[in-house]
Amino acid sequence: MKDRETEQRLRREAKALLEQGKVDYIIGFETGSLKFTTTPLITKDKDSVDRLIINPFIVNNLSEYLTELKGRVGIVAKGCDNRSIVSLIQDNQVKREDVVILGVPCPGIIDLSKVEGLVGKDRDELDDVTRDGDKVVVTVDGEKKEFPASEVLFDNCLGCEFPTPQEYNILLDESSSLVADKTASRKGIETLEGMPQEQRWDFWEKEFSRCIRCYACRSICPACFCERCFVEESEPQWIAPVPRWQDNLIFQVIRNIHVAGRCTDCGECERACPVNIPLRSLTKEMYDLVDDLYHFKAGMDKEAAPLMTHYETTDPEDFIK
Amino acid sequence: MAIADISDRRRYLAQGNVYLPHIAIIEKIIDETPGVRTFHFNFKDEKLREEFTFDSGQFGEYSVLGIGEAPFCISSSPTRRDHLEFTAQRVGRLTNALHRLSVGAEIGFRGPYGNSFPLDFLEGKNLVFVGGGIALAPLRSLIWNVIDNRDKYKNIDIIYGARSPADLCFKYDLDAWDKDKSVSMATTVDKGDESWTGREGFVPQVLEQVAPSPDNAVAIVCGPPIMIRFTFPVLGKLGFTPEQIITTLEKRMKCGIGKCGRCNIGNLYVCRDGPVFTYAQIKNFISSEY
Amino acid sequence: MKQESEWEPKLLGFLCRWCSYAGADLAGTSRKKYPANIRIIKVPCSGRVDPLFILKALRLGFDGVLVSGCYPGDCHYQTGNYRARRRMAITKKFLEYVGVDPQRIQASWVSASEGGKFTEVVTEVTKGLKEIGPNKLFADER
Amino acid sequence: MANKKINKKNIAKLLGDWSKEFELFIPSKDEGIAKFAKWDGKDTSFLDWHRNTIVPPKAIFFPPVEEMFSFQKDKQSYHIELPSSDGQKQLIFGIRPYDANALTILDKTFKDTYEDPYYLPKRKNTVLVGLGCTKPYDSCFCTSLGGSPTDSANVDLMLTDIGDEFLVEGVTDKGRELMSMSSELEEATEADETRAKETKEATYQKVTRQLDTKDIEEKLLSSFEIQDLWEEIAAKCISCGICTLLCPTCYCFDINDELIKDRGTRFRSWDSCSFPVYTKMPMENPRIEKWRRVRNKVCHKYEFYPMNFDVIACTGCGRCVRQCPVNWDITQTLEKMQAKVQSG
Repeated sequence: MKDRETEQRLRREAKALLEQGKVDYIIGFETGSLKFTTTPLITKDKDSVDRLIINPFIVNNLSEYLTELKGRVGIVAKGCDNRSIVSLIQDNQVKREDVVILGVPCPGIIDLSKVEGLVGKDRDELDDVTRDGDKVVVTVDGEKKEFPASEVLFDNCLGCEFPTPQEYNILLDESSSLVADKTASRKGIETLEGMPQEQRWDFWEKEFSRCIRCYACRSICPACFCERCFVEESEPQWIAPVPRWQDNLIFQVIRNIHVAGRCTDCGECERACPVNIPLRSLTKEMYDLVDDLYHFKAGMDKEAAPLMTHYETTDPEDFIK
Repeated sequence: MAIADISDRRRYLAQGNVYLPHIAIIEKIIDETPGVRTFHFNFKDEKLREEFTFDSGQFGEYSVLGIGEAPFCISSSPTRRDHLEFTAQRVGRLTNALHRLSVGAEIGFRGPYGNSFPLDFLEGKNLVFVGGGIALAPLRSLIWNVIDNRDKYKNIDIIYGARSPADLCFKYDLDAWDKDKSVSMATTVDKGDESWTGREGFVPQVLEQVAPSPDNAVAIVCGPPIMIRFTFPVLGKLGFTPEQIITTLEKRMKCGIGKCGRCNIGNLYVCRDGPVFTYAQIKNFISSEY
Repeated sequence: MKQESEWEPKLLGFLCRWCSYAGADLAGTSRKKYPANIRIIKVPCSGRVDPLFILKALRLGFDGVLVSGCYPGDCHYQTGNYRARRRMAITKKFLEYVGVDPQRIQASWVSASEGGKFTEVVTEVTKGLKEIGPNKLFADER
Repeated sequence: MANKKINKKNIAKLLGDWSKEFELFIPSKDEGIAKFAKWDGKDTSFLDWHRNTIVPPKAIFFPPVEEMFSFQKDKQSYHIELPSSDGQKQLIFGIRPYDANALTILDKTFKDTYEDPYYLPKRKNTVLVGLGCTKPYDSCFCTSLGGSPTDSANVDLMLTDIGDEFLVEGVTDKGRELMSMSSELEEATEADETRAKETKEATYQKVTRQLDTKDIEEKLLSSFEIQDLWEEIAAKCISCGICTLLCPTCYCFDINDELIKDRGTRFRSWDSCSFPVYTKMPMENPRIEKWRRVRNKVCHKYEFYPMNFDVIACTGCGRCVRQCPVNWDITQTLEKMQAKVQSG
């Protein structure tokens, strides 16, 4: 119900922005072509803003599109997306005055794969999935089943620190409360950390043997904004163009180093991966690592220097001989 | 119009596996410009050396084994067959490796691939060759071919240009054609230097000045995409119909045999259906895909 | 096949030309003995070292990588070594998490006058690499 | 030969009989990823979960990475060696009709002008045992492309779910030979045939997604230069390779060498027209803009392929729709294009 009100307000605001010429584009979500899915809506047309929606499935991090659109953009942003936008501003990829941020306080997004796992049915076989506060109600074959939200939200949502956008032009709703489950959010990492070193490497060998080099992780990541990626360099050729696990793993390690301090743990890389490589067990580790080492959280302050271009004389160096 | 038929291309179905290169040996290397070299080569296998034939306009896939493979046209003429030639500009991983080779080195060669210039169609016609930079390579194969069968063709006009005098390729050919009374030659550079006494100006402009007649003529154009884009309208203005304009195109290629996908212009694959096309064949797609 | 005892680790050193490379030079001219296991690449600054270089070295079979630069505050380019410090920190820690023994990725500050320290660092790092054995990380069968 | 049937409980025995002669592939899950994998001699769990695999069966004939040849450099000379092929006969069990159809479409490219020496021998050595679909996804649209979820046109042997059993139809000689290789098959009754017919009709109706493919080639041709349309269509595409790499009819590949000391290998590996580098030349890139790449992808499937081979290079399997992380939907795209062309 609350979503419906937010949605109405969003449509009004978006329409006004376009009508008043304050923005050239609106980026938001509309109903997708498959059951429960939503899809990005990128439009210049003031009539199509009536297709904008807010619901528990608005998963994409829309800031991905900011660097390729010319002109001013009104963009729907959840907490993590909002930080990605700020991070792009820090990196001079986007100008603050060119974006009108329509902030959506986010109570966490429903991970349909988890729902599928819990009820043993594919998403298109479900009658309905609704969010009701701390619960998610799934209707299958006419029968309602209730699950705690913490069981069906995306792992990264469970670890979300800032569900409500901090940097916005319009906040479409009051702040959202968390359904935090930090332990669940770090489950994959904890399991890995419990393994001996060699076993961890073996784990990643196995995972990256499946990689088909679709580069969806890179394509969907707002922090991967380079026009030309190191993997496509041929002189020197850093990464073998033949998709072997070794080079797939190097690619992903370097990608993580490149997005260190830019990654907001939006989880899009892992969600996009068509072969289920647990990429968030890498990105979240890096996210926590830079927080531990440098008390840096990506996209918190648009005036802050990007993590890796900056230094403190007091940075830890206990590892240096 | 008689662009060579697809069945022609099956002639050299290499020993069963089309992807296997033949080993060839570099016999001579000529520095054309600071970044462009012509390689003379011959097959290691003597039987193949005897039996190998090709037509002007066809290309091969050349390997530096361990580095990779890339397509280049065979730039020598089938009428001069003691060796084969190709010309490569140093622009990437493979061409860097090629340029590091010296005489005696082995390379891989697959081919010849693609169709060729339609000699039957050209016979008895006035020929206008328009070339730019390194793209004289495929034209040169045909130019020597027609010069070696001079009585079959009418007038021959060659308009060739490069960015600067230092960028002119095949200077030995340009000199020879200049001296050949049966050929009329216009060489131009975008910008000359102190010692340059010849023409200045872009190829399409020079073409407009030379203004060859379209009567019983065919224009054969090859150059960088930017030159091609500006040359077609000039030819149109001079009265050449799309059927009277022939070009040979270059695209990124991997397989060379119409499978790997990347060299398409619309439904045509440059490697399989070309590289020689009439403007009529490609005009629907060329404006936005080339 | 080589006996395990004959195996000698291969260490790749990226040395800043202003400090550590000069330090290595000094170690040589003052006839200090350091293990011949190190192959040295001179870089303009420790800040030049891209984490990719480290991964690539391990991928090509080096058993360890040492990045060595000027002490904090001494960088010829003012801040290069500070940036290197952050990069090395996250590279080393992150790779440890992924499953690379941290001994394989080493960093040091060695000034132009520290021929002795350079000798010590290389000796110590080489010793560590001998203990952990050959780098088989990228081998198809380990 | 008359149709037969097999009880689902006896599938493992049937597979066992066939595996004496063939290397057997079945739908299998590796870390949750459904693909065709070698049968381990007992697993039939796909009977419970199999709707469609994420990785299409083209991967068996045209693997993500494939050695083309290896070579040894000896002083200045090269010795080239082809990978050894055991010529092992293969059987794919449980292939869906639209994926089998996709192989028929792929054959055309790999046979065209020059026969592909890697794909075709494997294809020749393989028998396809189709398994009719009973539960199409909401992303499926095979019926719009002349297929049906239970179509037997492109397989050797076809199985149709009739409850506790499968009806087994021999389609080709190879398929009928398979039937004679196992004693697990029983004669099908008239009632079985009727049930199979009912399943086929019912499943056909379950495919709800529709795409009008009438005159689509011509419409695409006339939409080719409408840049606004293609920009709008491409807007949300992120240029990843999922839809193409996982497409059962996409065949683009890259060729690369690897060299370790004096020993090298040439590989081919899946490539995608979604990637900007796919067409990148040193000085130019004809499809650097996203909308051009999206246009090429769509036109290749629905315009260029039909121009070359008289068949649309899409079987409506819906993988591209289902796996796309931004829900870019080819059926919606084509609808939008058709609407635009019709409105002038």
